[in-house]
Amino acid sequence: MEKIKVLRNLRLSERIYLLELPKKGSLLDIKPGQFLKIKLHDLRYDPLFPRPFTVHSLEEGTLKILYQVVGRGTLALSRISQGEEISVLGPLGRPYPEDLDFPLALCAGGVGVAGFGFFLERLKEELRKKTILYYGAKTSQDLVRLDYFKAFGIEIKLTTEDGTLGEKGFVTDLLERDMRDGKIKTILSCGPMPMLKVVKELSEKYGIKTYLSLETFMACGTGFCKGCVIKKKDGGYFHLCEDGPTLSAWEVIL
Amino acid sequence: MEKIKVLRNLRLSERIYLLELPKKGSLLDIKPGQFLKIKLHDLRYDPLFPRPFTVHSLEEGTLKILYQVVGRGTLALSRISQGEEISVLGPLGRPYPEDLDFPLALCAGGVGVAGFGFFLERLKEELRKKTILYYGAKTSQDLVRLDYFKAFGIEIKLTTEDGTLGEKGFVTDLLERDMRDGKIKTILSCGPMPMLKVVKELSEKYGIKTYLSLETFMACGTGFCKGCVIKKKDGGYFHLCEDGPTLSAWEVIL
Amino acid sequence: MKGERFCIIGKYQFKTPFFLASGTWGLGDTLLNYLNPGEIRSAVGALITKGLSLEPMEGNPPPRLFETPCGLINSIGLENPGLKVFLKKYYPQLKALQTPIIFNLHGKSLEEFFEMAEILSEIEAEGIELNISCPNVKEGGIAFSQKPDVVFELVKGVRERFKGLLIVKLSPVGPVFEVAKACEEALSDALTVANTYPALGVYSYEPFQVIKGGLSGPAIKPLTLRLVFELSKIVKIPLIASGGILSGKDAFEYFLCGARAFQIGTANLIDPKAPIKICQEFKELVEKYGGLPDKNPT
Amino acid sequence: MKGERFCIIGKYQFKTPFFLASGTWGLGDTLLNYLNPGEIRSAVGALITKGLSLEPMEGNPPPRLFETPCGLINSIGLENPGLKVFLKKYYPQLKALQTPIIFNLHGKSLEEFFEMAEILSEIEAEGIELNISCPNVKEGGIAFSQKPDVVFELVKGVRERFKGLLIVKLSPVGPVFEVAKACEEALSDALTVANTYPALGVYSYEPFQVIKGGLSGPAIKPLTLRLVFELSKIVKIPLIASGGILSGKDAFEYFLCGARAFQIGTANLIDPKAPIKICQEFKELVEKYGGLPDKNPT
Ligand SMILES: Cc1cc2nc3c(=O)[nH]c(=O)nc-3n(C[C@H](O)[C@H](O)[C@H](O)COP(=O)(O)OP(=O)(O)OC[C@H]3O[C@@H](n4cnc5c(N)ncnc54)[C@H](O)[C@@H]3O)c2cc1C
Ligand SMILES: Cc1cc2nc3c(=O)[nH]c(=O)nc-3n(C[C@H](O)[C@H](O)[C@H](O)COP(=O)(O)OP(=O)(O)OC[C@H]3O[C@@H](n4cnc5c(N)ncnc54)[C@H](O)[C@@H]3O)c2cc1C
Ligand SMILES: Cc1cc2nc3c(=O)[nH]c(=O)nc-3n(C[C@H](O)[C@H](O)[C@H](O)COP(=O)(O)O)c2cc1C
Ligand SMILES: Cc1cc2nc3c(=O)[nH]c(=O)nc-3n(C[C@H](O)[C@H](O)[C@H](O)COP(=O)(O)O)c2cc1C
Ligand code: FES
Ligand code: FES
Repeated sequence: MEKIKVLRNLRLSERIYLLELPKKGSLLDIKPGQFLKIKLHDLRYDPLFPRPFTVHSLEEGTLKILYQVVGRGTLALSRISQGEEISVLGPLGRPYPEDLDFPLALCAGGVGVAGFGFFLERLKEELRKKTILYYGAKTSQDLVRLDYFKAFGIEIKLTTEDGTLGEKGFVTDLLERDMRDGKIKTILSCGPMPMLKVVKELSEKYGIKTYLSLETFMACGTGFCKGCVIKKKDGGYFHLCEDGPTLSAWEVIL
Repeated sequence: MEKIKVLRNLRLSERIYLLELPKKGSLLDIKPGQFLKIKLHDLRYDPLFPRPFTVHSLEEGTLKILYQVVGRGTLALSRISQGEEISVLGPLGRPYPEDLDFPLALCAGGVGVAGFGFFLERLKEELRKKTILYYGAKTSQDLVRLDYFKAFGIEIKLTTEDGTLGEKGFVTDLLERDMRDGKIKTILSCGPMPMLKVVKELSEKYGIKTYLSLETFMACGTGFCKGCVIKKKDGGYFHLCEDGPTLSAWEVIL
Repeated sequence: MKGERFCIIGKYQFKTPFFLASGTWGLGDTLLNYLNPGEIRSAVGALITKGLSLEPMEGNPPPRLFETPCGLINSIGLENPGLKVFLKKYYPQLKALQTPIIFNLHGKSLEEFFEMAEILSEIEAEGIELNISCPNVKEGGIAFSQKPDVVFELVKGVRERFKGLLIVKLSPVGPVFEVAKACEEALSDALTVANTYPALGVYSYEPFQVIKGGLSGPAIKPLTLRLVFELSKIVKIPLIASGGILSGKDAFEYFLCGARAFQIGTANLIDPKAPIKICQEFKELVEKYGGLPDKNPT
Repeated sequence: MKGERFCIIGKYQFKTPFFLASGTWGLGDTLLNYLNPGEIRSAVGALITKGLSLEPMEGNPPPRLFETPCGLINSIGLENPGLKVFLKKYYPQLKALQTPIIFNLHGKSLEEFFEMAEILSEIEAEGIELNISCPNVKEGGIAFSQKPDVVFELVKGVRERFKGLLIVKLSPVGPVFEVAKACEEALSDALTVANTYPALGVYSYEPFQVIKGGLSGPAIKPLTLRLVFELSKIVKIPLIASGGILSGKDAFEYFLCGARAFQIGTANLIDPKAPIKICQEFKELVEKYGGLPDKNPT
C-alpha cells in the first residue's frame, strides 16, 4: 500500500463524508468504476482489513472518496484529520463496462452514487445529455453532492423515502416508470442490496441491459483470497474484486 | 466507566502531550498519587484495555493528564481532538503515603514527573519550601511543564543525559549527592524501571525512607484480575493497582 | 422478552442469564466499589467465585498478564486464600448481595475436589463450577480435561456429595466433545464453554522470556462460538457461554448458537460496569427481534 | 545476519525465511500486479501454492469471509482448478520467478495424495506441503489430523513417491503433538505450524445464519506461538511458523520460540507488499539484537 496525506475530510451530513486525497502515483491510472482500499496507520489491528471505496471524483487535482459511516472502519476514517497519513492501494477491480447504450440510467441508492461522479467527469458531453441520474435516499440530508451532480447538466431525478426532497418513495419506482415508457437503453446501478435486487428484477422484466455495482466483504481486493464470490447464473462464481465490482445483472444470482 | 468530553489535547514535545478533562463526577474525589484509566470510544477492540494514567493536575477547573506516546494506546489517545468523548474510570489505587518527612525529594524520570504536579498543588506552602524536585530526561525537550513546576516556588534540579538542559547525566547522580550530604529525609520517586532500581539501591545504601510509584501492565486497575503483582520482600505479592501504585522501596523486590 | 426460560439451568432459575466469570471480579471485596448492590441484583444472574483450592495458593510470579491483539493472556496461577478462608472472610459479604454464588473449584486430585464438595454441601452452597481447565497451574487444571474417564469419575464423585447446581467448566482444547459427554453422563447440570486457550506471549527478547497462560477476550470469541454451536448438538444439558462476551450482541450470538446463559469475564476487567451495559444491550436486541428467535442451526 | 542457517530446511536452502502461505496470494496470476519479480526474489523464500486437489473444486458458496476482532474467518472451500490444470496454466509463469514453488496438496483419500505426489515427482517439483488441516471441506482436510496413524501412512506413502522437500501442515486442533511425531517418524522434512483454527461467525440473526471456517490473523498468534514453542521441544525437524505474522517482530518472536521459517498469510491480503515490509523489519531486528540470539526457552 502507498502512504498518502489526507488533504481534507469533510462532513457532508450526519453520516456522510467526503475524503480528499492528492492524486499521485498509481492513483493517476484509475478509471471510473474501479476502487481503492484504504487503511489507517495507527498500529491497531482492529478492524484488520482495509476498506474498499469507489473513486468519487478525480477533478481539480484531488481524488475524492464519498463515504458513509456504518461501522468501525468508517467511523475511524471519519476521525482522520487533514495532514494525517493513510495507506491506499489501487486501482483495484474493473472499470465500468464500455458497452453502454444511451439513454443511460444511473440508478443510485444512498452513497451508491459515489462512483457516478467520476463516471460523469469522464463521459463525453453529448452522452451526458442522454444520461439520467436516479438518486434516492432515506431522507433529504442523505442526498449529498447535488450541486456537483447538477453541474454536469444531466437530468436528475431524486427520491426520498420520507418525501423530504424529490419524489416520495423508492428510487426504483421512478426508474420503473421510465423503463416501462421505453426511455432507457442501459442501466448502471449501485446501492444497497435490496435495491439492487429490485433493479435486477426490473431489468429482467423489461429486458433492459443492466449492470450492478455489487458489494461483498473483501479481505484482499486483489484476487488473492477468493473470498468475494457472487454466484454466476450458469454455475460457479465471480470474484467480485477481480471480475467486478460491476457485473451484468443477468449473469448473477443475488 | 464514565464518558467525558476532552477539553484539550496539547502537544508539548515530540512525544509528550497534555490532556485536559473537565473535573466532574467521581473525578472530584481523586487524591494525589491515584490514577485513572482511560479508554477511547471507537468500537475498536485493539488495544483491548484502557490505559492507566496518574492525575497530573487538578487546578483551574480541569483535570490534566501528562502522557507520553509509547505504543498503540497512547498514539490513539494523542489523536483525540477537543470535543471528542473518551471514557474514564477512577479514582483508582492509593494516594501517596502520608508519612513523608521533610526535606522531601521528588525524583522524576521523564513523564514520571506527572503525579508530582498534583501532589505539589495540594502540599502546604511551608512544606513546599522543604521540597526539592529532581527531574531528569534524555534531552531538554523532554523536560516539560517547567514553568508550571517553577510556579510552586520549590527548588528544582534538572538533568539531561545529553546535557542540553540542567546538569549532564542521570537524575539519580544528583539525588545521590544530596542523599550523601544528609539533606533528604524522604524520597518519592517515579520513572522508568532502571531508574527506580537505582533509587531503591540508593535508599537502602543511605537508609533513607523511599517510596516508588511503580508500573506494570494493568488489565483492570480495580483489583479484579490479580495480574499486576510486584514481589514482596517477605514473600507473596503486592497487587499494584490496589496496594499501589506507590510502594515502600524497602518492601518490594524489583 | 418471550419467556425468561433461557435463564433456567437445571432446576435453578436466575434473574438474568449473565453471570460474572470466575477470576474476573476479584474475590468480591472490591466489587462493591464499582457496582452497587442494586446494579448487581438487576444485571447479574450469578456470581462465580475466583477459582478456589483446598489450600491457599500464592499464584504465579510476574508477569501474569500480556495483552495480545484483541485478547489477554493471563497466568495468575489461581492465587486464592483457599476455600476455608474464603468462606469465612469473603463469602458472608457476597451472600448479602442476594445473588446466587457459584463456587469455582480447583483441585489437584479427585480427593481434593471431593473434600471441597463436602464442605460446600455442608454449608448448603447454591452451586459449584468445576474448573478442570485452568491452563496456568502445574497439577490438576487442564490436565484433567484431557481424560474423559477421569472427568467422569470426578463429576460423578462430586455429584454424589453435592446436591446443588453442578456445572463443569470445559477446556477448549483436547477431546472437548468426549469430555462434555462424560460430564453429561455423570449428571452435571450444565457445562461452561469454555475456559481460556493455552497461549504464549514473548515479553522480552534479550534475554528471551515468555509468558504462558490462557487467552481470553474478543480474539477467542469465534473459536468458543464454534464450540458452543457444535456442543449444543452433542449434549442436552444447558450450555453457559464464556469467551469474549463484551456486548449484548456477543451474548445474543451465543444464544443463537445454543447457549442459555453467558459469563462476563474479560469485559469486567475493561469496565466494571460492563455487566449492566451488556445486559441492557441484550434486552434491546431481544426486543428488536421480537423475542428470542427459535434456534435454527445451519 | 549471523549465519543464514535459519532458512535451511532439510537439505534445502532458501534466500529468505519468508514463504507466502497457501491460499493467500491467489493462484499466482494476479501476484505480479502487486509485487514485481525483483521484490519477490529479494523478499520471498518460497511460494506455497493455493491448496490443490486432484480434481477441480468449485469452493463454497458465499459468504466465504467474516472479519472478527483482529482475525478473519475464511471458508473458501479449496476453490482450485485441480493440480493438472494448475501445472499447465499457472505453474509456468510462477517458475519463471526463480523462486522455489511448494505445492500445497489436499486429497480426499490417501490414494489421491499419492497420485498427486507421483505427478509432482515426475515434473521434479521442488516441494510439497501436505494440507491435512483444512477446516473448510467435508472430506479429507482436518479429519486426517485427528488420527496420528493415518497421518503416518500418508506421509510415509508420499515420502516414498516424492524425493523433494516434504512439509506437513498441521492442524492446530486435535492431537497435535502425536500427529507431529508421526510426521517426523514418517520422514517429513519439516512441519508447518499451523493451519487456521476452526471457528464460527454469526452473519445473520433473522434468519439465523452462520459461517464456519478457519480463523487466521493476529488473533491466533498467541495460540500458534505456543504450539511452535511446545513442538520445538518435541520434534527435531524444522518448524515453519504460520499464524498471524504481520510484522518482522512477529516473525522474530516465532524464531525465538523455535521456528526456522515463516509463512505470510493474512498479511498478504491486507497489503500485497507485506512480505517486503516484514522481511525488512525482521532484518532490522536481527541487526538490532546483534544476530539471532540463541534460543533459551524458559
Ligand atoms: C468495491 C466496493 C466499493 C465501495 N465503495 C464505497 C463508497 O464509495 N462509499 C462508501 O461509503 N462505501 C463503499 N463501499 C462499502 C464500504 O466498503 C463499507 O461500508 C465499509 O467496508 C464498512 O466498513 P466498517 O468497518 O465501517 O463497517 P463494518 O464494521 O465492517 O460493518 C459493516 C456493516 O455490516 C454490519 N454488520 C457487521 N457485522 C454484522 C453482523 N454480524 N450481523 C449483521 N450486521 C453486521 C454493520 O453493522 C455495518 O452496518 C464499497 C464496497 C465495495 C466492496
Ligand atoms: C498506575 C500507572 C500510572 C501511569 N501514569 C502515567 C502517566 O501519568 N503518564 C504516562 O505517560 N504514562 C503513565 N503510565 C504508563 C502508561 O500507562 C503506559 O505508557 C501506557 O499504558 C502504554 O500504552 P500503549 O498502548 O501506548 O503502549 P503499548 O503498546 O502497551 O506498549 C507499551 C510499551 O511496551 C513496549 N512493548 C510492548 N510489547 C512489548 C514486547 N513484547 N517486548 C518488548 N517491548 C514491548 C512498547 O514498545 C511500548 O514501549 C502509568 C502506568 C501506570 C501503571
Ligand atoms: C485474569 C483472569 C483470571 C481468571 N481466573 C479464572 C479462575 O480462577 N477460574 C476459572 O475457571 N476461570 C478463570 N478465568 C477464565 C474466565 O472465567 C473466562 O472463562 C475466560 O476468561 C473466557 O471468557 P472471557 O473471554 O469473557 O474473559 C480467568 C480469566 C482471566 C482473564
Ligand atoms: C483466504 C485463505 C485461504 C487459505 N487457503 C489455504 C489453502 O488452500 N491451503 C492451506 O493449507 N492453507 C490455507 N490457508 C491458511 C494459510 O495458509 C495460513 O496457514 C493461515 O491463514 C494462518 O496464517 P496467517 O494468520 O498468517 O494467515 C488459507 C488462509 C486464508 C486466510
Ligand atoms: S476480496 Fe479477496 S479475492 Fe476478492
Ligand atoms: S490490574 Fe487487575 S488486579 Fe491490578
